[in-house]
Amino acid sequence: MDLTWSEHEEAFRADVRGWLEANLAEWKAAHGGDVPSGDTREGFAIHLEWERRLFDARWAVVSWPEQYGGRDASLWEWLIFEEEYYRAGGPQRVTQNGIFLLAPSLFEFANDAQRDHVLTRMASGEDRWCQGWSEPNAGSDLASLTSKATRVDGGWRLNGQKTWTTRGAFCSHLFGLFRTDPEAERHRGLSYLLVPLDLEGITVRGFGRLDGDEGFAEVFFDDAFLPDDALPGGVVLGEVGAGWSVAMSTTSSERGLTLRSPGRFLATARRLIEGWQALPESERAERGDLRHRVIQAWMEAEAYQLQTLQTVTGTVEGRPAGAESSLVKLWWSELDVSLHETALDVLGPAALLDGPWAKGYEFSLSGPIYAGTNEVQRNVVAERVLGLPRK
Amino acid sequence: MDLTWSEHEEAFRADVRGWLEANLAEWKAAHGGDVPSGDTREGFAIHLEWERRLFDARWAVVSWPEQYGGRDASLWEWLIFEEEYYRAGGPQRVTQNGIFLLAPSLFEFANDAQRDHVLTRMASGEDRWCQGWSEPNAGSDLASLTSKATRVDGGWRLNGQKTWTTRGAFCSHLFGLFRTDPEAERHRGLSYLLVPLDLEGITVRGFGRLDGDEGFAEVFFDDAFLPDDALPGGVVLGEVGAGWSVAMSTTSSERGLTLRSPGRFLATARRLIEGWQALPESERAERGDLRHRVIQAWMEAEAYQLQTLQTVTGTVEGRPAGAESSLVKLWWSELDVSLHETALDVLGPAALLDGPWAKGYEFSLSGPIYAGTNEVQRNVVAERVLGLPRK
Amino acid sequence: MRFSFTEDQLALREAVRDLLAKECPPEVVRAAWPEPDADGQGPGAGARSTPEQLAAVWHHLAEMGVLGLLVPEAHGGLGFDEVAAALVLEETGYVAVPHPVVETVCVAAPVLGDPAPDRSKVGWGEVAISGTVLDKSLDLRGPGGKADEVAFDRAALGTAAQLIGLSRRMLDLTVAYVIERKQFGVAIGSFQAVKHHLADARLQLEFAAPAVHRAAWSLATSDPNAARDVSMAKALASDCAHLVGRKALQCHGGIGYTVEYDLHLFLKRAWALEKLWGDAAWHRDRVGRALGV
Amino acid sequence: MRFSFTEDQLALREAVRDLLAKECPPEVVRAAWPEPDADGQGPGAGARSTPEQLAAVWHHLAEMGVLGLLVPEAHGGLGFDEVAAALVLEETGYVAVPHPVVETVCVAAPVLGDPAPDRSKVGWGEVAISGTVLDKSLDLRGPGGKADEVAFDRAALGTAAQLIGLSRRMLDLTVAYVIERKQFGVAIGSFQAVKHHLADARLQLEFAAPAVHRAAWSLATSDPNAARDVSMAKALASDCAHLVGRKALQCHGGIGYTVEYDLHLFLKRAWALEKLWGDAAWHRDRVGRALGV
Repeated sequence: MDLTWSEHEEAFRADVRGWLEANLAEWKAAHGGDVPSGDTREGFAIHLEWERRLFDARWAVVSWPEQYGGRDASLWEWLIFEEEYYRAGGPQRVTQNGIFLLAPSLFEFANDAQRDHVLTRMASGEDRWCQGWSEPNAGSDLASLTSKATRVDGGWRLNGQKTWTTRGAFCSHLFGLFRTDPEAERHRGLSYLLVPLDLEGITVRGFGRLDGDEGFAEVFFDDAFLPDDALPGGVVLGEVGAGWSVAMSTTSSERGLTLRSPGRFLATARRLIEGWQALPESERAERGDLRHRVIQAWMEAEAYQLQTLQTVTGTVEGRPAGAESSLVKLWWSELDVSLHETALDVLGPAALLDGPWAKGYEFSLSGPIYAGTNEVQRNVVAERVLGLPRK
Repeated sequence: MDLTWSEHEEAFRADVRGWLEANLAEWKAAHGGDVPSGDTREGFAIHLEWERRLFDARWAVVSWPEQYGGRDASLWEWLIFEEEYYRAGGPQRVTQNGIFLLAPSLFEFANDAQRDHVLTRMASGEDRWCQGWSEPNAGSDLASLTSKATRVDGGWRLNGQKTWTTRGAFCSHLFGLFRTDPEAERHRGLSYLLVPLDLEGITVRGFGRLDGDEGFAEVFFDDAFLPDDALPGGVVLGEVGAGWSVAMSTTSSERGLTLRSPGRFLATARRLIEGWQALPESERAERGDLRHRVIQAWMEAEAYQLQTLQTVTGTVEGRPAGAESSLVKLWWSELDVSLHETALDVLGPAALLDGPWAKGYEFSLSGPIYAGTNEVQRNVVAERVLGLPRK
Repeated sequence: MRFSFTEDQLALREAVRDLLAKECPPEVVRAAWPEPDADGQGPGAGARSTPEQLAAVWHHLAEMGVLGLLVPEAHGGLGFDEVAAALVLEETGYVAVPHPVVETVCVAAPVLGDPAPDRSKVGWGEVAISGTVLDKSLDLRGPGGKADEVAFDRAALGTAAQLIGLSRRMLDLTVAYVIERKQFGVAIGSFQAVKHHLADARLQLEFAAPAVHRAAWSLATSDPNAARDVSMAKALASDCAHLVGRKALQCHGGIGYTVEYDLHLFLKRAWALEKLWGDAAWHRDRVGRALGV
Repeated sequence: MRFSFTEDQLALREAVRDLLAKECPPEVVRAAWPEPDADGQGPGAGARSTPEQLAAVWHHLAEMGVLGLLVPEAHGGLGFDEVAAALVLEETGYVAVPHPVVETVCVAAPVLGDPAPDRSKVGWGEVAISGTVLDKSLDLRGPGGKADEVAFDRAALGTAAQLIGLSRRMLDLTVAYVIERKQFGVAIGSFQAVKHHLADARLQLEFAAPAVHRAAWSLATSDPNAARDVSMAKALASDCAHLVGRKALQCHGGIGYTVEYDLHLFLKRAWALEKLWGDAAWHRDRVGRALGV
């Protein structure tokens, strides 16, 4: 066991920190200090500028190969990057659905032409990818989706509707599952397609989220023609009909580390502690119940960090985690809610009406719902980790 | 709305309190002050003396008709009695399974001869009744029980095994369900039988509970012959084959008020508060989290009292509660655990090793299990109170 | 001992319930939110009624006398007590009336309608017409405000009653949704996890509501424990609404997370009321002081 | 960065695990409880081994060198560090070794085996043979005891490790039971409520265990945050064991509530260890002080 970072890793950390110090304040200042949420039309554009700045300095996708704009960083370095990024107060990553959800599938299943075309443009923000999983009648039950892609001469004819596509109204491309074999049921007969959103017959309608931002979109496919050569290397990722297994490799990264690194929660916990410390002494003395909740929230964020270090050690040494990723999703999503609930109780009624904690709270409540509800995750833990009977 | 007690009720309260003051200390003193648990052989006998004392003063079964040793007390008076009884620190009622579980069914289903014979002897402790519901393979799933009663000339032939019969090793009679129609399945073909335990072929084996007391028994029926005239009025309660509905009327009272009146929890909450107040000032200042738990536990006990008053008003005015009794069982059983957990945290490690709170804690943990597990109760609430689909 | 309501109280509640069912559907609540932006976005997006319909709710309540419900008949009110007020305010919570009902019914009207000469310079009826005016003229919000203690307790009680109503509404919405919504080929309400979430919600409601009704009685009879009882009611009702809201959102899944669906109208109101006039911890602390804990 | 164990540490754990699986089944744990009374009743009732088998566990651990695991090789110990100790103590927790292992391994042996002349009057090996003697000769239990801070932290760490082992055992027992036990015609482990109880238990274990391992590393390397890290470990491990115990008992139903079944042997040990060497609240408070909260 060695819980210290190497000199090389410390140097990497210093680089990240230095760059963020030099650039973050500047970018914020350039936009009047108070940047709107990246889930609004206006804020999305400003955040894309930030993504471009990250990309130009090769901080956008540190763990990717250099040829696609990355640094070939190790998992350890990626964790360090995340920790520094959120500690410095770095903004949300509006490109994350492409980077964290589509890219792992591209690395695993794409042909060279697809990789060469898509990855760099995604990392730079030139193309903006949103995900097309859910449909109005297929949320937790993803296998029941009905959007169709019918094979026609030179391409596919798309019909159906996707929903809950995060930031879909601001994106240029969609990746998602379509039923290519109408005879096959549930997990079979699905294909993973890469779809430019500017095709004729595709309508994107943004709609409001609990926190008021236009963070979601519905995407309607009305006999839209998707040509095979809409993208170099073709529009099907993996084999036709093998969409489910391609997608599952993606949702498994979604649940795991990449979507919510421990650095985010450590930063939030640190801000919670600062909020507590800012209370007048007299008030702190009266709220002993709250003090214990603040400490507990910090410990849970720290425990997430430690469990991650243990898991990453296993991955590096060739012991990959399986269904345990469901435990990770349960932990961070419930931790995020309790960090924000505690903060709102610390800050009192005024904080509820406005400000980052209120917004963060509303967003945190989506954690136990998306990427597989926590009810589904608990089933997975019981059945696949503990071995209880499926029924 | 009128949340005050009438003069008549206040007088009743004064009577109860006066009698308890005059008798309780005396009975305790007569047994060296420290009476062993009524769930041990020795303690059971001492508690029976107390029951006899209650009976002689007509306090054993206040809500029963006078002819069986009661006072025809109203539901309100019964609540007052319970409140005073537990406030004064009255001991556990070792006859309660008969009084609270069998008696309501007797009042509803028995013939006069059965009532005349059984009720008074039960109230005085002359006969001690235990319940024979559960079997090794029929706990939450009561309808799956297999103990048989076969009709023979002049009586029934009993075979099978009951278990979890509280204080069964010290009792003289058992009431319970037996399968009288071997062809019928599940809820059908069961009969509710009244069984003296001294019959040939019946073996009672006491066994230990988590808290170390011999509180449970297994009862084995090995071709035991139960004559029709073993009790005046016969040994079948209600119709042959109608045992399920007779039993259900009993388990519904088990879940509801009679088993755990609010007075018990109010008394426990008051003792918890005294425990907190006895801590040194400096320690109280450090344990603000615990202070809030103490207050919360008191509020929940008080809320139980208030919900009871509202329910009893409804009952008195002819609006009986239905499946809501499951909510009551959930509330008191989880409240009881949290009262005791909080007390153990207040009192520190020493309290855990011995003393009434440790014993009470162990007992409280059976609350969410017996009389229908809380998982089953939550199903009942969802399906019968909220109307969710059974499946 | 009789822990239930009089015919008069129940009749008043029925009348208010019928009125609000008709006049205050979710579209009216949404009309109190900011208008959507040019792209049709923002928290007020979705089906919304006109500003006139929004204003009408207030006028109907004023006409029915509900706003002066606690003012003695001799001074132009209905002369009901806090028990009736709690029943009525629960109904206003159920539909999330987007007007300062508690501030008016519990605080301003009784204070202004009080016959003591120095307080009755303004007729309560005049003020009750416009909640906005009232809200600015009196700084009564939150513990430590300037209202006298009874007014504060009445407001905390009224807020607790609204939280009970909001909890009932969120639970009703959710029950209807989980019966309707199918996943994996069955109604999601048939999953045990969903059942247990909603049973937990119902459980908290079952035991918080009587505490609110008792606090109303304690205030109405000037019981020496009234402040303690109000605090217990507000603490339990706040925690109840918080839990019910969490369960409701979780059982809805994604749709509950959108502004076009109605749930958020009730959820956000509950979040605000949870903390107003003292949050659960503040009131628990006050109960503790009353108990010597 | 490498958050896992050396071959040596894992080999030691395997050896201890194998030994205890063989020498310390539940019957041996029960043998440490008081004898049943004349009616065969009492908490020690059930299948129990002889006093000799009970004593043998201690001697085997002593022979293997486990009791002197933290003592330098130069002084007759195995010369391992706290990381190895945490792994081994987790195993002793898993089988609920009914001897004062933590007190010996973490406190007495290192103190007595320390080369400083004033402390080494007694050889640690001599003391380690009898836990009872040790227990009485040193008053080290609980916060505020007389041990120096490192000894206290080592004991808290060792207790946390045992609680992790106990949690694993209670979870394993329960998983096996709910797969076996049938009600309503199916294994009760197929009910979603049972699944979610046990998923919750597994969740707490997943995140408490690394905190214990990290605290061991911090002590082994005399990290300036060692005291904070130990407190975090003990707080999380105590709460974990408490929750796992509750879930285990609930999922067992009635049988878990009897002394003849094994669950209570682990449950009661967990209850005791939860509170020893500082309970969760005490340690959370210490973490808070370290954080300036």
